[in-house]
Amino acid sequence: MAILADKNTKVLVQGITGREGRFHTKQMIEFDTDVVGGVTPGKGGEWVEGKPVFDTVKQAVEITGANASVIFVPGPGAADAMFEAIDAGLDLVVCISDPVPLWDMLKVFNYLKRAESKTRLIGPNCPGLLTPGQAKLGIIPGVVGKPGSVGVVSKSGTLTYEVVYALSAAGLGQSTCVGIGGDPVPGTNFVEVLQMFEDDPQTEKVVLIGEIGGRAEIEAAEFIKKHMTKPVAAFIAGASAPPGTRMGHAGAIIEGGEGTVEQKAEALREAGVRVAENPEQIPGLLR
Amino acid sequence: MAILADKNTKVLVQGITGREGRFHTKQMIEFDTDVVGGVTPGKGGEWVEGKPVFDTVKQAVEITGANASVIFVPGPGAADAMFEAIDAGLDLVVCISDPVPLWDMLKVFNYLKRAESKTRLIGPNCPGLLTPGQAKLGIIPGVVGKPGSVGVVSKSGTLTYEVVYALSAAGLGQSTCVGIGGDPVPGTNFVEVLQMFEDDPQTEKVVLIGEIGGRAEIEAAEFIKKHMTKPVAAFIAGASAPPGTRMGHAGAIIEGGEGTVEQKAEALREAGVRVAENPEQIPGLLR
Amino acid sequence: MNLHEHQAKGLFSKIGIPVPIGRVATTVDEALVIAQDIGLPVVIKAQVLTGGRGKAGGVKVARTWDEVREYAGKILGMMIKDLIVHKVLVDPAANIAQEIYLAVAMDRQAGRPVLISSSEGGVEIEQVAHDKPEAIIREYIDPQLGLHDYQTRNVASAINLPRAHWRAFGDIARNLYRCYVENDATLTEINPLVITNEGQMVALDGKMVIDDNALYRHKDIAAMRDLTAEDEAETRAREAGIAYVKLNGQIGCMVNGAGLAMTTMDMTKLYGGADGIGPANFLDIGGGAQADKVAAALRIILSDSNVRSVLINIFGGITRADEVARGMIQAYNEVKPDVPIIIRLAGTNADEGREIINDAQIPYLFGAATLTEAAQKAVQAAKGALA
Amino acid sequence: MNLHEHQAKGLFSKIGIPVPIGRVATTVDEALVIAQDIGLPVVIKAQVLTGGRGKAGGVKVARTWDEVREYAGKILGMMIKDLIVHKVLVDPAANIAQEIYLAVAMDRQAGRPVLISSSEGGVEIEQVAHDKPEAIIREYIDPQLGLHDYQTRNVASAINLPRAHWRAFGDIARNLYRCYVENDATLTEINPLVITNEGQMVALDGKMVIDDNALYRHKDIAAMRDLTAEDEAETRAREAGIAYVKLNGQIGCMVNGAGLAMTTMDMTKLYGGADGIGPANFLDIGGGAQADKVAAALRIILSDSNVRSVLINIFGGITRADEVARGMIQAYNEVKPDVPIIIRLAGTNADEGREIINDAQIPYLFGAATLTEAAQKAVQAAKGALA
Repeated sequence: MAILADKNTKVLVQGITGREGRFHTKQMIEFDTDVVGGVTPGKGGEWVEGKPVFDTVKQAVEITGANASVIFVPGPGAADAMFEAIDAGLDLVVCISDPVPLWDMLKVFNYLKRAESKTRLIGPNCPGLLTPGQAKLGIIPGVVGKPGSVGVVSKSGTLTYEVVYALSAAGLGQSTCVGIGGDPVPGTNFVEVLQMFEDDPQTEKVVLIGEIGGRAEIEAAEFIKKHMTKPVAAFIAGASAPPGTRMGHAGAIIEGGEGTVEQKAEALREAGVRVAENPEQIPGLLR
Repeated sequence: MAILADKNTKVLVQGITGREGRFHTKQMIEFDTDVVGGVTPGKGGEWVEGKPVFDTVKQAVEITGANASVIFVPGPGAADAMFEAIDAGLDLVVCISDPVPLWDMLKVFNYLKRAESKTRLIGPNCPGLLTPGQAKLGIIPGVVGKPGSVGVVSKSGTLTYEVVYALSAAGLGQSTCVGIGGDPVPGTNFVEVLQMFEDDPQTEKVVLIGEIGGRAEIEAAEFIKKHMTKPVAAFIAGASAPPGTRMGHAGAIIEGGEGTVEQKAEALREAGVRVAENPEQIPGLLR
Repeated sequence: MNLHEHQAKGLFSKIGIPVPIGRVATTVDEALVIAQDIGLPVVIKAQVLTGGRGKAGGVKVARTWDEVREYAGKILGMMIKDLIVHKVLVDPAANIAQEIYLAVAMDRQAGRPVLISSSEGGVEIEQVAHDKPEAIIREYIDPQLGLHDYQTRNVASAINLPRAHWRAFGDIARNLYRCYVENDATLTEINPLVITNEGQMVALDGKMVIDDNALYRHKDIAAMRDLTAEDEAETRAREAGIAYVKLNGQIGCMVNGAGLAMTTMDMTKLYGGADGIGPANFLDIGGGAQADKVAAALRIILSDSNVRSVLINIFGGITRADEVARGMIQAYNEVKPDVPIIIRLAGTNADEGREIINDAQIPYLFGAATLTEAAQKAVQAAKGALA
Repeated sequence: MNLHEHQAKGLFSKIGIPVPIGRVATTVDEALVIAQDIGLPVVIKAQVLTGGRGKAGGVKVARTWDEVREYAGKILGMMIKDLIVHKVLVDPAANIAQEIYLAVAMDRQAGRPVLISSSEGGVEIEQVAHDKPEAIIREYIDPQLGLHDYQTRNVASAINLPRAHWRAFGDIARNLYRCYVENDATLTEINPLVITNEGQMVALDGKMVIDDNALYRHKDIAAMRDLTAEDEAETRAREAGIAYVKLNGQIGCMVNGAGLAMTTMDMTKLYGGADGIGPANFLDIGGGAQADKVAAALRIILSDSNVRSVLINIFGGITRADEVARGMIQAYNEVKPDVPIIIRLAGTNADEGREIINDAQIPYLFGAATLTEAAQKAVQAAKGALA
């Protein structure tokens, strides 16, 4: 089953003619994804990796029947690309772009909260998602994954690859791996993905990878306590980070004493989650 | 039954300490309305016509339990007053204020269209509504009405009073008289009020008073044709108005050949509505 | 409020939309100076607040100095639909490769602004709507989010604009929308938006309508009002706080409320139309009816020499009709009009009001019980047939 | 990016928020000139990008010229939490009748800005949140509609502000929100916002944090960055496109990806913390790992004299780990570091990568198979215990 994307997902690549877009289109195709075309304004009519390029998402959807997109356009154009994808009625939009100004993202976020919108947005500033053996929307290296029953949700990029790689090496395959991104206001949060994993018959166990800053992991803990029946293991990065300093991700900053690893780990433990001190412990915690 | 307001409606007056607010508060109280208080920022603690004045709608609602308001604040502050009333969760807001900039109203209008809003807004630039013998929210002279079974909906002020007065004189009382206002983008349109009259057991017949400009009467005709079982009589003002000139109301202007009396009367007749050439014919058309 | 072409293009230019470098002249000599500055050929365009100036000969291309002199002389002072041309815009003549239509307008039903564009520029959009409706592209704008870049690309694609021009088109569309929002416009229109032979996009003609309800917050635009382009009585009425529009009929109308005012006009036409009789004006005197405001309104109505009779129709609601009647008589005595006046009072205490009018025994002042009777009497009076 | 008090107040003032008329001095003489301009008494305030300057003695009221000289002299050059004070703000001392807290911040969960206010101004808001949470009033702002007037009145009412000040408070709140939006801030704070004995409202202190992701569209603000207030290595890293934050430990870290970089830091602390060993820095080298970028990162890490060992942790995903290993060796040979370096390569072709490192037989260059092993080795090396 998996969540969010599978082999039937028809994917557009927004910004397909850029360096990143081209490279990852090839990667996505190699890892089984049904890429049906791409969009770059002004380059309609070209071809990339054998896929047609369109000027607008609207045209691309009309002609290819795409129902999802991955956005690789640079930060300043990312919000416009997200609005274009949402207004074209896509079910799933994965925005890799970074950096996206927070204010731009706020507009997108509040637009999505309106009732009429049916689009699920992942990102921005995220590695995207990987349903091993079926589809990859984004930049998670396809080789790290392996089909199975562990759902992974994470704020991070390479740390996620590590954990997924370790899971695969330990024989624990994944249903879907979702990188929600490290920005303060992501399109989709932990709780929403946890709910999907809880509802997904293929997923048996869940791994959550968080970091300092904000309250997302606390909300996740509250949700897990109340609503999750499947076992969850977690790791929270940033135990050694000093308050008031941004650690790479725009969201990874301890402000006003809020958002420390201690607080988050405590809340998760209280919700019955097995919390790792070291990400290499995670496969062991799932046994 | 009536629609929108009855003797149980608890009414606040926003702008109660102004000249218009004071005067019409007295009038509303005289015509049976349950006015529970008023709001004027900075004048909380005063009393008008024996009713308490508050600084904010929030406070007023908390203390009086009001569920409706009538807005008399001048045009430049009208949008803020509408937002304040909507955000305080009132069921019904009647905005008398005129002139309200179209752009201000657009913001309010689109805010109301969001799913979470439960407020019904009448106006702006409208005479308000009158449920004879029960409640009056606005400036329709209470004496013109008489309880009965005719529902009246209109874009106009004094023209409505005329028609209602004529109905009462002819022995045809009214369920509710609703002045939706003559602005291009009203909070509530003809179709919405027609639907309420169609659903209201007390209302047996309906009078619609329109004018040149826009397509509201055409939409009303389409609605009547498809959905109304109760007989409707109508009058459309502005047969002698030249195109391209605004006739008092911001919405009353024939643009690009659209919005003429002829077009509107034709559409209404086609929907089975009896259309008067002269408003004095209306009581006769309802027999 | 409608802006002149040169005023609209001035606002366009300020916000970054490319417009021709022309200027406005009120005399032939000024037109020549401007033409010398910008070089021949030039277009000389009448600045009047009405459509159809092209057909009326109000737009001419001048290729020689003599032509500049000749055309400027002809157009200045010309009458176009009752309006005298006081100003011409002298613009450089463009080499037009393509003409596009681009506007931001208000969709009332949707409660949203809409970007309208068409590859069929240079003609009236109503004509295109009629002849080739599929050539008109509409893109709705979320008023809280503004015009997205991708929307301008959708439009550019739909009107088959060559891709080389997409970026310029997008910039112009976004700026046109900003111009719309920042100035509280209800219409901003560029027709035609041209692509020149040199590949530049230029707004050759411009039109803007400003929301009267919002003029109070745009003092600069309110100051652009061209009083010479407006009936003098309309100016006086606006200053007196009275809504007045001059029309071409013979029956002056004074009414409280816009809807009732239109209806009163309609009644004069209904009963006089067959004899070529109709309303001389729209006039909404507003709430109440104090003697001084009635007097001011009467003077404005009577300043129109076409007026043969006056119809006063007041619905007494909260103000009682007997009080209105007394105010009427006072105003009447102040202004002392020399045409018959029919007064119809309705609503609260209407009977008493009518009695007061009748008791006053003023010649030329007639009462009426119904609007129908009042309109019929006013028509009779306008025909000189009312005793 | 954090702004200095005087920079924040400069932006406040530009947008119409009343601030004291003081100026910035870098020498005692300048401070005296400013004090003479604005008159005694004055407040002399250290301009450093950290909290707690009051407790550290960085804020003093000077009532005489001697005091101006004395305090300015003391504060300029003072160290506050590792930062040298290079500038002081000299402001007129206000007669304070009441102190209020007012800020616009971001609520991540709601995805909305929030206006925060409290009658308990002048102390840290976290302290108020802890001691008297009911004194903090929050009003959420719809980012598409902005702050409504009525919301500022709700807040003014909730903090029991005397009504005479509501209008001024509303203006300041709206302007503070505009300042937030127009500058892409994630925090704009006035603490305290004071009412003076003369009944004026003035922003006595100001704080702003700007969204780094949006700095590209605020060149004026980006240019305000105070390089003297920042570690030199951080400046160089930013110029090289590397995310680097200097910390106080002994193990230099070089990692690809922010989350993995934090994790790597955490591991050094996990295994070294008991011995007082921890990370010397956060460093995210970004995607790929070309030799020149690795070399630049190595130089930045080694510029910190506290560094006793370096831990390089690279997850080879799409870039293969064997390629990364070759880049590492090249960079190593360029920089020739004099402390032990532990390299841990994971992911695609990690085994081949490790072999390449081992085969290179470079003294002080050690491979590790797991992050745990790498961290333990780095801690050993920092203690001088790795052979």
